[in-house]
Amino acid sequence: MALEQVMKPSDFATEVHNDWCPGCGDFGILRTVQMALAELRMEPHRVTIVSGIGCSAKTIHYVRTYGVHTLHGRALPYATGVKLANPQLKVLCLSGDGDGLGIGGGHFVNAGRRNLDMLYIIYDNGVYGLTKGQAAPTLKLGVQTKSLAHPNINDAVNPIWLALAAGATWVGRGYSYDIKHLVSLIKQGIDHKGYAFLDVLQPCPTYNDINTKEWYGGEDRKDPTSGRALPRVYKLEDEGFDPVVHEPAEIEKKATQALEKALEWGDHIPIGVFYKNEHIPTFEERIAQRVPTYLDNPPALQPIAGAHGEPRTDLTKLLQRLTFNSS
Amino acid sequence: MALEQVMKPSDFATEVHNDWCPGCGDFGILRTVQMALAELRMEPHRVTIVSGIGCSAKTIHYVRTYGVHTLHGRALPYATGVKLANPQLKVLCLSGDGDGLGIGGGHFVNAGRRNLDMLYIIYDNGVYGLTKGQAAPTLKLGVQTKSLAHPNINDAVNPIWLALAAGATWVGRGYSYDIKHLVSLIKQGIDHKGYAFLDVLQPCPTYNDINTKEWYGGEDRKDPTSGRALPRVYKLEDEGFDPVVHEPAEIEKKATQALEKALEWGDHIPIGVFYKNEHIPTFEERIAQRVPTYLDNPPALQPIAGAHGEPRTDLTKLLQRLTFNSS
Amino acid sequence: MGAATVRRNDVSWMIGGPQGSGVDSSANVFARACAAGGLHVFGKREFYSNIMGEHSYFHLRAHTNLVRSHIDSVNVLATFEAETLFRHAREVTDDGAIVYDPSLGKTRLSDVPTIEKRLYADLKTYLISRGVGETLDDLLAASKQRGVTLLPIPFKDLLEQIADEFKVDQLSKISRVVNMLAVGASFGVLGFDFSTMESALADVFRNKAKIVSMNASGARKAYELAGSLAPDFGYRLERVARKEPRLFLTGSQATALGKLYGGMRFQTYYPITPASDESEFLEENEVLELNGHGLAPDAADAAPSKEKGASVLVVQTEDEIAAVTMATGAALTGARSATATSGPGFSLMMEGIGWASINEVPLVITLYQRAGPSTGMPTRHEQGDLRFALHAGHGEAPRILLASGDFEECIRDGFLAFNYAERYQMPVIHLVDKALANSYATVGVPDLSDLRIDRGATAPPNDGYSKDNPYKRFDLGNGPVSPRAFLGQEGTIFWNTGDEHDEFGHITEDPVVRDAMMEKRFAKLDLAAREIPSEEKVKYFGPKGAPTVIVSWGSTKGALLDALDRLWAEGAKVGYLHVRLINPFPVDEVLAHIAKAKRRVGVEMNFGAQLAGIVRERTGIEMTHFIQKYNGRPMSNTELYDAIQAILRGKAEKRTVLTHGS
Amino acid sequence: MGAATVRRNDVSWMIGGPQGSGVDSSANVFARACAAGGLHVFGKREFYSNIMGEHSYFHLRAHTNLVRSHIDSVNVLATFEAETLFRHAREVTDDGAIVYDPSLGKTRLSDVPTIEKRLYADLKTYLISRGVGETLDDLLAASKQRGVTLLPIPFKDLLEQIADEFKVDQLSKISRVVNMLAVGASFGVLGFDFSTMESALADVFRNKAKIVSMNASGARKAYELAGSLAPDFGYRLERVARKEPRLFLTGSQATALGKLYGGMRFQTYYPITPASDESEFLEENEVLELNGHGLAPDAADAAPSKEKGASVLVVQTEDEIAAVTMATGAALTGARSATATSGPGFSLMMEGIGWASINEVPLVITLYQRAGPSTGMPTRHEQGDLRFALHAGHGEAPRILLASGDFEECIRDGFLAFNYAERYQMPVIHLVDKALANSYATVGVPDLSDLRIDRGATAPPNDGYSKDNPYKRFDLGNGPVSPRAFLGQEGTIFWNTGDEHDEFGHITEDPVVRDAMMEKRFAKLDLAAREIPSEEKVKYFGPKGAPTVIVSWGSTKGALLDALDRLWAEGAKVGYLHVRLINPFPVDEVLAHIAKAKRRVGVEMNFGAQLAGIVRERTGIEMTHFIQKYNGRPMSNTELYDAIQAILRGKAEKRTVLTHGS
Ligand SMILES: Cc1ncc(C[n+]2csc(CCOP(=O)(O)OP(=O)(O)O)c2C)c(N)n1
Ligand SMILES: Cc1ncc(C[n+]2csc(CCOP(=O)(O)OP(=O)(O)O)c2C)c(N)n1
Ligand code: SF4
Ligand code: SF4
Ligand SMILES: [Mg+2]
Ligand SMILES: [Mg+2]
Repeated sequence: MALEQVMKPSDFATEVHNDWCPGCGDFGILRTVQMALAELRMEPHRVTIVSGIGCSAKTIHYVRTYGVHTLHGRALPYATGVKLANPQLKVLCLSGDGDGLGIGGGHFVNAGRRNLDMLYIIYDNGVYGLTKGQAAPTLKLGVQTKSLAHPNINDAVNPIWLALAAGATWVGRGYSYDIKHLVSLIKQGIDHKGYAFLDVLQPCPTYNDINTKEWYGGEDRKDPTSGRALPRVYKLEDEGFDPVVHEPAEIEKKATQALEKALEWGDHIPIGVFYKNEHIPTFEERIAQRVPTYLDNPPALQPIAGAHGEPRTDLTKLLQRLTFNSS
Repeated sequence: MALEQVMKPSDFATEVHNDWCPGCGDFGILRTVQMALAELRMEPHRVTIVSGIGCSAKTIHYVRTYGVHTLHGRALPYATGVKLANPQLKVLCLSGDGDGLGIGGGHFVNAGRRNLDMLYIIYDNGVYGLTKGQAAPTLKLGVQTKSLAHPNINDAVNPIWLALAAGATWVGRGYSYDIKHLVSLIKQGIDHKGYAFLDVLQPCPTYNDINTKEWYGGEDRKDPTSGRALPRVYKLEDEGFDPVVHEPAEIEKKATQALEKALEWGDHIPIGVFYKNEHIPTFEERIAQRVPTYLDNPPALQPIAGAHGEPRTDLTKLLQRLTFNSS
Repeated sequence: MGAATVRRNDVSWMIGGPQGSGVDSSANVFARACAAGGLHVFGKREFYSNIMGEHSYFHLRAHTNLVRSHIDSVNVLATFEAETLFRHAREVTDDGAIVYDPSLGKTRLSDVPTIEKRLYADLKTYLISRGVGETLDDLLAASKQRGVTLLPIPFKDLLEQIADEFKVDQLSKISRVVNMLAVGASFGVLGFDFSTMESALADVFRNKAKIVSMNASGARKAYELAGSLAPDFGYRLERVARKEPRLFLTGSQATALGKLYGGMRFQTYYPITPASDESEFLEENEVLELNGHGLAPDAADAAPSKEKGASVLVVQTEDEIAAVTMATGAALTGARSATATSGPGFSLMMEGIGWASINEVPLVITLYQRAGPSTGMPTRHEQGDLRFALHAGHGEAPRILLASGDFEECIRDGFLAFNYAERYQMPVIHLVDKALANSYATVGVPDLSDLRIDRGATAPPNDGYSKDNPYKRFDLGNGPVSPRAFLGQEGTIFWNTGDEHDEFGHITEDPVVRDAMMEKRFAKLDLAAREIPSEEKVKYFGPKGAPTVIVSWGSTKGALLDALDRLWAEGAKVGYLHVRLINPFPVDEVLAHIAKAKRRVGVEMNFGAQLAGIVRERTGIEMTHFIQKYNGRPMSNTELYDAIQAILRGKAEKRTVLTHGS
Repeated sequence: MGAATVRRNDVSWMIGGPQGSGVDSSANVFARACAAGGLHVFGKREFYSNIMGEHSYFHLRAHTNLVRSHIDSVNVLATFEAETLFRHAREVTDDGAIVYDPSLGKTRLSDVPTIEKRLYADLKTYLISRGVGETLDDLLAASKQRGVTLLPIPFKDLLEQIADEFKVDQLSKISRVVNMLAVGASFGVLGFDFSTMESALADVFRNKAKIVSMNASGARKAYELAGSLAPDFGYRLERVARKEPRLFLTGSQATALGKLYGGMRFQTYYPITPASDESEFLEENEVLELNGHGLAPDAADAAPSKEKGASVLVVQTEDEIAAVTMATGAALTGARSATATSGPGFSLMMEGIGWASINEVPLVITLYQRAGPSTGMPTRHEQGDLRFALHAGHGEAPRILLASGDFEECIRDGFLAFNYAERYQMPVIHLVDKALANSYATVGVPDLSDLRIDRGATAPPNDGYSKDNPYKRFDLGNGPVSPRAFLGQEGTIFWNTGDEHDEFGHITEDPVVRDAMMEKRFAKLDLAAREIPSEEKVKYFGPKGAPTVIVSWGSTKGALLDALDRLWAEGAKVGYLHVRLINPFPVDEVLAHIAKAKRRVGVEMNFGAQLAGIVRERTGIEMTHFIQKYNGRPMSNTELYDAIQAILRGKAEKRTVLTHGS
């Protein structure tokens, strides 16, 4: 699928006017997706990006690959359908945090059970952006962004924790202003054999005045000596964290370690890869066990009609089983 | 709410014909619910039991309390509505594993964010009972019950893990054939201040011939010396496991310990209380912070009309804000 | 009764018993034996939304000629337990017979906990009116009194003999054999060829030799006993020599066959009664073969080698929202994709249907209607979702609606649905109802040789598109249908969105483009109305220009045709317009058949006379009479016969509500 | 222009600018100033489904008399940026004025990235046809050519003066003041009282004294400048003395008020445009007071003390499925409960609605229609969900459908919905459309003193029920309505299920009980049809027995009445039947008004003429003409006027599609 020739991020750009707010963290994600696709030398038409509904979901219109902007909360099942019908495509799936964890929570849980080979990215901004800043499922209890009439009455879900519980076999977190790091995560997520989940911390300057770029960057807490901001975000790899399940026996240990990291927040927010396990068969592999020709000849690529529209499906055997012959 | 007089489980029985299959694990759950309510001396009319759809959901027709048999996957939001509108009621919510974790997965995740004071029980039988034995979300990957044409192609979700990730503040597991233990769990769950989740291992002799009573009881693995069956199910409390978060600082530790236990399966299946945390305010408490009269005068109990139907809501102030007076 | 009055090969047979006790296989053996004997059968199943213990029964007609529906009465009622007798003994004709277990004679009505209060009271009244007590013996005595032949079969004794013969230590291990005893006894009293039953047994319990011989041995004993008890019984079943092969199948299977033949390669489902039967059948047959049946000989070369393999991927999803959206995602790749569901699941698909329609995705939804509303009566019958399907989803988006009335239509519509979906690039909702889906019957092997796959306009990869002449998925330039491209194709990158969009599929709120897109989408529906041949839209039966015309749709077709055959034979001038294409509504075809009729009778298995409402909305013509049924039981041809006759005689109210069925 | 031709207090004003730049507060200040000055205003908002940057505009009419709709043309267009000019300059009347920033003159059409391709091409053609280039200066020159007064306001200079005056270091910090400069200039050229604008500013920026004075200072400068530039401008706004108080509100607020007044105590929602406005308004006003306005004096004693407190609990749910089911759960406890949503959310509520109906739960759903299908155009207008709401949910279950046409109807229907829901124990779907919900206007304070709360039949706790005479939630004994009990009440334990059920609420599949329950449920709808007074069902305007009758529903009412006022003044014989109760359909009332009309005109803001379809289905009468609009913009009274006139003159096609609006 990878091309010989060098690709540029701009090869993945469209001419559609981008209407996100100035300073929105979404720009960083868009750019990193384009960079990652270019660096992986993907052929644009071999890639399909599926999104839900929200500011985040508009991303697909800005990327020159097949783009499917779907329904609120349903990005995952649409993406699953695309991938299952043609497993030869690279499929990326994008959601807002409301889209993926609120209304889409059920699909989130059940996608983990499949381990389909695709990358799912959640734009984690703590709010429902496109509907004007209501609390999203990742906003912490008691927090009151400027868009809220009252402090948030719901507790937050922890996307990393939930993804692990659901069964994602690669779990990461990025930060939309750390472009280089995020590109690397997206590439790893795409390359992972199985279902990869990436939570991206994405400031929404318009509605979320709590989890801002400045806050993640620690601009409110300067080192007393150097005067330099002490970022809240830190990289797991910088601490020598090893997320990889090297052998199946390690699964429990690695999962528990990932969970411990997932609980960190506040002044110490880990980004990077929390967990990676390639010992679980992908859904495609599981299907191929039942239908050996599945991967070469998946639903999308099977011929169904002859030159004049003659149906090619041969029902003879099936009909025989249901037929009573002359007696 | 508790009564002075002694109650019997039969005080919570109806005359409705029970049409579960002989030997179904559901009978144990029905009995224990009735026993727990009796032991807690609940007034039947103060209790509302809400269920989804499935064999499990029929339970409410066999219990003499208010019973609301709802839609597939929606038991939790119905129950939430009941409880929020009248927090003075005791609300129990029941689901099958397909109901609660498959189609209802999104509500499962989001109910945890509220920490409403109620008990949610999942009948965990690994199959969609009422639709004839398809794989439910708790059935393990590759397992083939007698009702399946092929081995299960989906991985299982771990209900305990998911409940913790979602934010349940009390998480337990029972076994439908250990009546005494299960009664105690149900009582604890009801008494817990906050959202309690109880996973009940419930053999379905009709469709699930893998996770049977015999299997849980370990009848296939007899102690070579004594010849006695070595049950797969064991009690956490027997191992001195302490699930209680005694102080907020312990939350992480207790959660992680619960997760480790949640990962056990196979020949060593823990039942009992995995986690209990009463340091998180309930949803009712959070509302009462905004609306101090909420608990005494909740939506269901407020008078809205005078003796002749005169509306009692006084809009004067609100209208004043919207009015331009003579100029 | 003398041999002269014997009725040959026209029998209404019923077997009943608790769910999960094996009644289904006994009905299966009975039906297959009849079918193997050259007879035609039509069988209907009735059961509770329950797994074990509640009453279920199978009502089967066997006939020399094609049978398409059930009748109200029963000629032979067979059972090994009490409840079936309490429920159905009254349905047995005076000249009929009852196969039963005499040891249950003392069972009292009140001993049967699963009988509803209402029915209990009703039965009580009946027993009192017959002057008898409330035991089974009382009930049977009342039956005997009116001429019914009683066939006591000592089930337990026979079981013991079999246990002995086959050295089985516990009777409980072979308890299911009672079912075949009941079948054996039935065939015995009907005088049917026993060896044919034996091969049906072998068929049903394939690879289980011991089970086959135990059952056969028991059945033979019951067969002989029953035969000896009533040698002159007035009904006979005999083998019929028949040249042409016949299919024996259910409506679900018929629909699945049509879809497979139509090239479906992807189906999603979430378990639900009665839709999951189809998906499970597909799952069992997921590996497919190419070519053969129905394939034009000259195309054989073009076909890929068999080794490449073909298959249909059937995915059980987490809910019906995932089912409809996943199937839509799959359809975008070019795979013919569908989902199958019933009412509650369909209710969850509204947004998905709207998205597919605005994005012009060819998606097929097979909607197996059951009795609603809400959970309703999941295992019972209704045609209640017509209006809902027609208006499914918020806003205005076109879709095609097809409704099948018999097995052949199930096959053809299952096939055509994909053609329409791809040619007009919109969702097609294929309505089947439970009465059709769960019935099983023999039918002639339909001739499908006219069926051709039509994939509509497609844009092949790299079809001359360039930067200056980019591919436009929603091209407004050339008529309402824009050539479709598939995800993954080179040179045809496009975008989709549920928002209103421009020609590329990008969001727009431009009012002018909006109007153009709305008009484009609905123009496809007009096109479909013009292009779909009249024969696929409606079918008219009976004398042309009849003064009375029945208008109906769906599974009532079988009962109507069976009833009308009798009425026509009696000289009745009544026509029947069967509507198969509901949307786009065939205004002209319908008008042509009903505009001049003096009496117009809407026949529907629902409360609201939904099709009649659509007819009036679209043609202005109101039905003069309605025959409706909404008790969850399908219409029998006998009650339809009565109701139509009453209308013809001018003795009917405007609305006749049918209420038969138990 | 001489003073003689000056038009007083009849102005169509528009302000535009990018979303999020403060245009909304400027429109708010303009409207409030007018309202405070005794004028009536009607304002409509148009914006993209976008948070920042896309074009938005506010179109406002100010008049001495009540105004209920917008017109197509603009008398004063105000803006500080280029896009608004490109988009709207052509809408300005020849005698109108444009407030603009002269420094933008060199901006080219192609510099504005947010202008759609289609519009770009269209504007290009226009500019070419006027023989000018593609800069703003060109466009303005073209405007001036046809008489438009140009009011260049040096926004930047004025901002700098304010920065100086208020010692603000960066211009960017006060960039939003430009909005008030535009308003100030508008009032300047219109000669409106400046101090009234000042108090409106104080009103809008409550507690922000510095902002108020900066804006006021800037606005005064622009005011004076504009006034001096065109002292003889042909439109004037003047204060009007007015005795009666008026409400100034939006349709969402009106609906919320009706619901609160009706005793709603529980509302769920999931964020969605445009429905969430109502829920957010409720959230902000969750703490309520009891008694007072509208309360009969003699009931004061019975009222509980204020201290006990009252409140409405507004819950943001995880999705709309949870929203509808949670509200239903709450309704079972006796709390008057509702949910509010728009198309996509409503699509997810189908199962919940069916469950509420079969369980006879009084549930209110406020459905804010927006342009569909699918995501459609979330911030645009349509009346597209009528049929879907009517047939919502699989199977057949009754529901009541109400549609409001103006703010007073929003209030009354918001109130009545709960009465109907409780009296007939079924879901009530209250249809509002976005054009109504998002418009703001002054209206007289409606007289609500006739409104009474009717909770329908209820079963008080322990009301004589016993083991032998148990409470039956679905009692079949006494008419279709069975007294309701509430969860938690003593002595009235009941069960609910979505399955068909017996009188207690336990599952049944008994065909006889099934029929009885179906008939019971639908009999309630018949009862509602009989009991609901005609005045609440339809309202007829215009001369009785007019040969031409318009049939419409929902928000088109305002534009229709405004258009008809002109037509009536011209002597046109045309009537207008406004249908408010859609289900049960008021067959007799509709027939009475349209049966004899020669011309019947269906006016609807949708593609399918949905109400017209219902009218034909239920009465057999077809519309002779249709006026429809589906481009996402509401009907203006001017285009309606033209379309109706064409019909009256016999010059119209059967179907007129309106296309105005940008
Ligand atoms: C079924 C449905 N309900 C509600 C909406 C309205 N809606 C549009 S965007 C959105 C929220 C998006 O928030 P999030 O998913 O966090 O994405 P963000 O805008 O923050 O990127 C909602 C609720 C919808 N489109 N569909
Ligand atoms: C929306 C919807 N989809 C499907 C169904 C059909 N259905 C009824 S019961 C059931 C499965 C129940 O399985 P589970 O929740 O595990 O409960 P169990 O029967 O095992 O107790 C399903 C899918 C339904 N009622 N509603
Ligand atoms: S609202 Fe927030 S998330 Fe949406 S575009 Fe603006 S800044 Fe980004
Ligand atoms: S199918 Fe299984 S879960 Fe359902 S009643 Fe029977 S044994 Fe119990
Ligand atoms: Mg978000
Ligand atoms: Mg289950």
